[in-house]
Amino acid sequence: MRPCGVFDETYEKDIAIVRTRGHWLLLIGSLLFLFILPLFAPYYLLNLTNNIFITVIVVLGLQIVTGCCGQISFGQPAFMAVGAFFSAVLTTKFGISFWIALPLSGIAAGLVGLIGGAPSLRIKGFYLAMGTIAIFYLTMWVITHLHITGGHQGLSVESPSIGSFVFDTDERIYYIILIITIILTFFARNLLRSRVGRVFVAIRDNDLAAEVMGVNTFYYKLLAFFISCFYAGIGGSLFCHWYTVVNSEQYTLIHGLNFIGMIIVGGLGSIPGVFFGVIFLRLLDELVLFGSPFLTELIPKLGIAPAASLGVMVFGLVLIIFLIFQPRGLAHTWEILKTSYRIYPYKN
Amino acid sequence: MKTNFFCFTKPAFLLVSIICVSFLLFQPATSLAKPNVFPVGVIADLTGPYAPTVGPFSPGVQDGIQYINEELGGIDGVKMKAYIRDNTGKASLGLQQYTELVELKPKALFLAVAHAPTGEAVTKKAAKDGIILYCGATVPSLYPAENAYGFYPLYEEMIGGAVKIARRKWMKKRNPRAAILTWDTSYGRSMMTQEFFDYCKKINVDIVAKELFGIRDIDVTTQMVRIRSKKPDWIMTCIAGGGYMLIMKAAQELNMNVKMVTHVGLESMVQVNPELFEGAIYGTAMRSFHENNHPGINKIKEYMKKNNRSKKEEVMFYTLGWEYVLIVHKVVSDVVKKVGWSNLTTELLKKEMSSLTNFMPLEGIVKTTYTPKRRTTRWGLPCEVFNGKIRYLLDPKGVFIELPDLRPTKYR
Amino acid sequence: MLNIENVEVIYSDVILVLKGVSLNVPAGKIISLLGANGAGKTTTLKAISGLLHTELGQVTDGSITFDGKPIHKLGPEEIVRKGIVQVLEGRPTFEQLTTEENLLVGASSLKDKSNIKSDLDRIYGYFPRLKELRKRISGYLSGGEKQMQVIGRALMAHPQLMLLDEPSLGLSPLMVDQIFEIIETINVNEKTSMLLVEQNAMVALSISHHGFVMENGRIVMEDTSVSLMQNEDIKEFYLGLSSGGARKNYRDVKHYRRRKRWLA
Amino acid sequence: MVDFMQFAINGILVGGLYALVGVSIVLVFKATQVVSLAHGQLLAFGALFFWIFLDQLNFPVWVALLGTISLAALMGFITERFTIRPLIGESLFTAFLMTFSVFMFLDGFFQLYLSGQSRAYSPFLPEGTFNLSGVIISKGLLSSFTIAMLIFAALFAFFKFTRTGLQMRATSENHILAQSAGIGVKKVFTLIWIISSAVVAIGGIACANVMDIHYPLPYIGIKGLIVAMFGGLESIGGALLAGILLGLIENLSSGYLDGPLGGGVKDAAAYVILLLILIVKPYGLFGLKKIERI
Amino acid sequence: MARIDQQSRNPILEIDNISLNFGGTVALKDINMDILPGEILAIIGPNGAGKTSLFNCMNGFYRPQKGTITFKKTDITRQPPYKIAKMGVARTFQNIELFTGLTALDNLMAARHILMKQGALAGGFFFGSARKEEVQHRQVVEDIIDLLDMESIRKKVVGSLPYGQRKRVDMGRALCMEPDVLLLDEPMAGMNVEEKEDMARFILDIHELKETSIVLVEHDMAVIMDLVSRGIVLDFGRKIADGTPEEIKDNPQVIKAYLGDKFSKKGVSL
Repeated sequence: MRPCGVFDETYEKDIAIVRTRGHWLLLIGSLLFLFILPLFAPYYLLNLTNNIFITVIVVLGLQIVTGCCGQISFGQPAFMAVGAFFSAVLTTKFGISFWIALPLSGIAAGLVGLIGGAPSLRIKGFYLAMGTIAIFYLTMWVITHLHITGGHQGLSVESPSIGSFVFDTDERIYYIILIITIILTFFARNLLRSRVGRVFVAIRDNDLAAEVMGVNTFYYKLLAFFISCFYAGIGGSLFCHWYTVVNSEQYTLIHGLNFIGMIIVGGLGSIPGVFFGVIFLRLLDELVLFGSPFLTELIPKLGIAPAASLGVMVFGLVLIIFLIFQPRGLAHTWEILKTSYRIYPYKN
Repeated sequence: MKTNFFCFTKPAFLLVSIICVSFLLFQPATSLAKPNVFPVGVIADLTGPYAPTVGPFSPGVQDGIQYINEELGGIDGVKMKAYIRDNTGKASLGLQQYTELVELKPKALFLAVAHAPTGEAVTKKAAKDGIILYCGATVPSLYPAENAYGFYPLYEEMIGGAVKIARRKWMKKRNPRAAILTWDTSYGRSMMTQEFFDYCKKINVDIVAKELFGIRDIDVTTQMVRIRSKKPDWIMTCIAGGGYMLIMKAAQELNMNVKMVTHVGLESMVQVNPELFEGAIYGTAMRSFHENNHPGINKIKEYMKKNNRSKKEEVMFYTLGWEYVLIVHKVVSDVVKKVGWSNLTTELLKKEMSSLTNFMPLEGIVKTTYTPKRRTTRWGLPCEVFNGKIRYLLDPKGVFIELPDLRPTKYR
Repeated sequence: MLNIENVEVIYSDVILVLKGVSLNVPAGKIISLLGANGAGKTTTLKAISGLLHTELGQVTDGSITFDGKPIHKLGPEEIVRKGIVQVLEGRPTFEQLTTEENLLVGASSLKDKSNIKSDLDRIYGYFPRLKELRKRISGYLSGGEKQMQVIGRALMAHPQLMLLDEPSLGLSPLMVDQIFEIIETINVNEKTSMLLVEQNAMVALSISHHGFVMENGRIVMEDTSVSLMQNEDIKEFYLGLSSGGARKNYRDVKHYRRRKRWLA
Repeated sequence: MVDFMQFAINGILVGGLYALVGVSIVLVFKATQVVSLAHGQLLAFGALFFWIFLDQLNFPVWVALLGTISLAALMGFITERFTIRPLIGESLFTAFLMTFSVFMFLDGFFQLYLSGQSRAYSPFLPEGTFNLSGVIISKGLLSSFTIAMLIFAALFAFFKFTRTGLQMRATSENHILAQSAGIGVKKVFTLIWIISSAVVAIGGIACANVMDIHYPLPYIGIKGLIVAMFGGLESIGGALLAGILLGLIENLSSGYLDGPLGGGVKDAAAYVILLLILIVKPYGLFGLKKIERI
Repeated sequence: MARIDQQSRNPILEIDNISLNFGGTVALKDINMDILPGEILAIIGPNGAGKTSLFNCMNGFYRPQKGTITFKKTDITRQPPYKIAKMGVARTFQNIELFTGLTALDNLMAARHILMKQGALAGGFFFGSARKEEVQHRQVVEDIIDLLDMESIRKKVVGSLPYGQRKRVDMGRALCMEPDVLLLDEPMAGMNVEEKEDMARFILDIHELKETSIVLVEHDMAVIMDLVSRGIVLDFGRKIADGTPEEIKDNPQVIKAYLGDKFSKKGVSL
């Protein structure tokens, strides 16, 4: 549904992402807002934003492979870990600059991801999902049993720097994270409206028909895994340099399950959905986090630790509700809202 | 035409509202005059694999604060208040909670982090934010130290203390043979250091096997079979909760006659199955709950009773909670006494903290010494399970001994 | 006994497959339902047996009554309990089960379990071959044997009405002969009514009493079997020329588009 | 050789428990084509209920067991009715995600109840060991293994000789055909969830008896999934064999590879097996290969 | 006249003696057939005769146990479907296998895949050449949309389209691949007369404009009589007739296959 009164006169215009003056204003406005955010945002909010953006990067990757290409992967945290450890090892053991290590760690994670995608030649759906769980554990096993990664202890990492300027505070590294998130979002959005993206969706919706159309499905599945894991690797690398510590315990299967939850809540196959899903579930986490001390005061019998249990409980409940009542996620709700706003006062 | 107009103004409207919201988020900083409350933070994994050990930390902090507020009149009349967060074993959540606690008004100057990966992640930040960290001692970045102080001796030092005493009690002519069987995690592996091995060698204990098992394993027989072939006298381990049961049950089933040599993690399991752990020797840094007439322990027990704490909370981390707030109380009181509330700085607190010597609160439930170079205490208490009960070794009244210094060599 | 009135069926909320079908099956008779592929014969059967629900289809209009009671809202297992059993197209069997187990599954709807033994013997009476194959895993049976088994399984439920969907499909002529003879015998012996869907029109008409012809979701012809067999149109119909010479040639359809617009 | 036997026997005994968890997943899959992750939680709750009955309320063992089974069956029933049933007609993958959501949801309650503690049963199975010329067999493990085998025997008998069992087998092959034969498929679904929950609850008790009820207990469910897939999702016998094989392989690999690879091989072994199966024989040892038709 | 003309040409696709079994059942047995360039060929036969199996062999889904399939002088018997598609064999499906999550337009654009060159990186940044390529192919796709009267559903997600329109999208998608051989599996099944007329018109237009060889599986004899130049009849996986529609109509074996051979035998007994 186009905004009313907007017509596309050329095909270029028809395939544009940003099409009206209003859109441009909105886009520039929100970018501007994001860029000045550290000037006034409290520490806590900034930390949350950093966290959200890194999660967005990782979940964007997952969206490409799972939401768009239909190959479910629970292994995303492992690929994140590959990126993080690769980057950490490069910077600390080999003295390579962060700026080179960042893309390299993405590529490294992508290559490991190819191993994760290899079973997709013969299996799909649930079987593949189990395969990614196996890949997850094996990757983590290898990481924790290598010497160079510091094993279980992990490594301590330096903050990135340009010359003498060190990105060592949350507001400084925020800009790196923000810019990379924007680039990667832009990339993902474009990918999906171009040839490769259409093929991904084709494979998801009907892999046999896609094959009849001349799509080498295995190649594209691998490509989807590569891109997805590239995103995860970048996210992992950013995460470890923001954190300045990399440790295998930061990447658990639960994270992978959470990521899947995020794309379900956000809406499978939708890029805005990634943002919706990540922000929704993150804020829910925060809510639980803030709420649980009060809850403990209210019902002392719960003990001091309901945050963790409430967290998963609410997460599970939200997923159940979404799967039953809105399987297409928040992105779909958003579309409905947009449409009804645009055709107001008519009803959809 | 009308809707067209809306299309155009909507983004502008949104922009304005975003800016409005952002102003709401903006709050001016406050200065530190004498505050109404003195907040202390706690981030711990109160759920997760280490929870049986770490969990009681939070009631310990709460009860300790209650004691300080009720009986010691707070810190110079200022009541203490605990902000406790469960990071559920996730470092990312821990970091998030850290930022939340940092933004408290007034700021929480002390923060206890019982989750090692979180501790590592916030060490550098805490130095910048002017916060004194009190955290688990496995953190390797603790030694360059920044603002971090350790809870208790290193795990391997506590085990080292136990080995030391066990060696002293060893009667046979030959060297005792010890096998290591521990979790395949950073915590479990913390005893697998060269320093620890060297120390064992130095005191003539032969390490004959080094085995690992997974935190979710339901059977350790394979490892035990290999260990059995080495005929060990002791099994040394660094685990928590059910892991102890798993090991000793397997040893029992394989008809092995071994003693467990470990650290305080065992204490919570002794009451569950005393026979299984008969003869086990472990090192701790705290007085044990088995004592009935120690005034400090009695005080603690009084508060436990008052707050309906259960038997399962009678473990070291509970006492550790007390120690934490008592140290905070002592350090802040001393500094405030010297310079007053308005001149209270992190630097001064840190200086005071680093010169803490043989601090023994509550008639000596614990003995703490910090130096600028070594930020963990080295005082420990060796214990033994004897006739199903816990008793102190060396001196039945309990005397703190100096544990072997097993810090990584590069940080000495 | 079975009355279908003006039934409309829609699949997935969009595809209208039956457009007002009416037919009736009197007690104890064999009725054939003929028609080309996609005419809606199988859909009609599924509408009767309640299996439509499993394929996102639903009866949106009209009524199906059995012995005067409406059944189109019931679940398939309840309809079976009322005495209507469908023999699905393509002879599907439970391939991992043995022949005897397959037959026993057919008795699932029976409350009374005491007669099952004699029921089995009755089936083996009709199909002696099945008795030899009792312990064989049915996945390995031949087409004809499977067809016997499927009919036998349906009989186990003591149906008053059997819906047979293309029993001759893919069978050799000799086998077809046998199967249809048995169907006729069953009809005579058990007084079971039959609704027979067939593409093999002549063989179906040869054993049935009455026939309906379907096209495009509608009944277009109805008569006794004998007169249908003599109808010249039937032959024409089966080669797709039912509407005779008045039809417009597809080649003469108007092309609205300027052809030159599709250049490549 | 004694070492080998020791590894092998312990592997088999533990494998029996894995098989029990695996078979419960197989049961649900066979009938409904849904792969359930929720069984990990049903297992944990089974173990927890038993602990409450046995150690909190001090009921005799058999009462506790009956109580546990009925509560677990109730949980299975509720899970099926309120989460899986509304998804009939949706893709199976949605159902898989649903079981995963249920897993998370229940995990919250499980953790809330445990609040970080672990619980152990007071001994209710025979204790002590047998010594077979150097190979030592734990009576506790042996009796849980025996119970597991008895349950398997009961399952086999149930499916082989009872009418309901036959109907379930029929349903598992072809839903539409089963309906046309007069089987109430929905009823079968519910029933199968109930049975499978009861089985997995017993598996949970057996596992918890060795490893205590604590936080990672539900993740045994993943081992169960591996077993189920190894055996080929549709085969009860396959689950039995696969469970025992998995236990064997885990123990042997850990027994002989821990040294050269630096420990912790056991955990990895299961996943290596899983990956190998997926690549080499995606439908498991006894799974049915499906021909895709267009 | 027309037949002589066609015989003089070399077949574009040759099927040589192929047999296909599933487990024990025979799906195809010793089938021989040729597809000539620019002809419209019908494959007919009762249910289960093996028509769809034959299609599946032609585009690589099934690998016949025996025999070879040659397309443009290359052996494609053991090629994967995507390679065969790239060589120029497109097909539609009996049960419409569309990409339900994409719009009609994107379904068609997706089919241009084999003719487009941009990679993931170019696509992701959408600069110069990739953008130009998108627009170029969009123009071709728009022409096909125009031809098939799909303007109104261009931006609709195909999952929400009614049956008849989905069939069109399916056909459009096959056309977008600019194939040399177009396999249509029951293009008119379940359609009413008007829809059938539309479809017939499309088929004729495609044939005339592009000279594509079209093979269709169809049941409606009227369609076959009017549209095709040649028909092949299958029964039980065997070819029982090959010839012009008129020849087929009068072939006794065909009549037997459709009507059953018991007409005489049983008919007498009644």
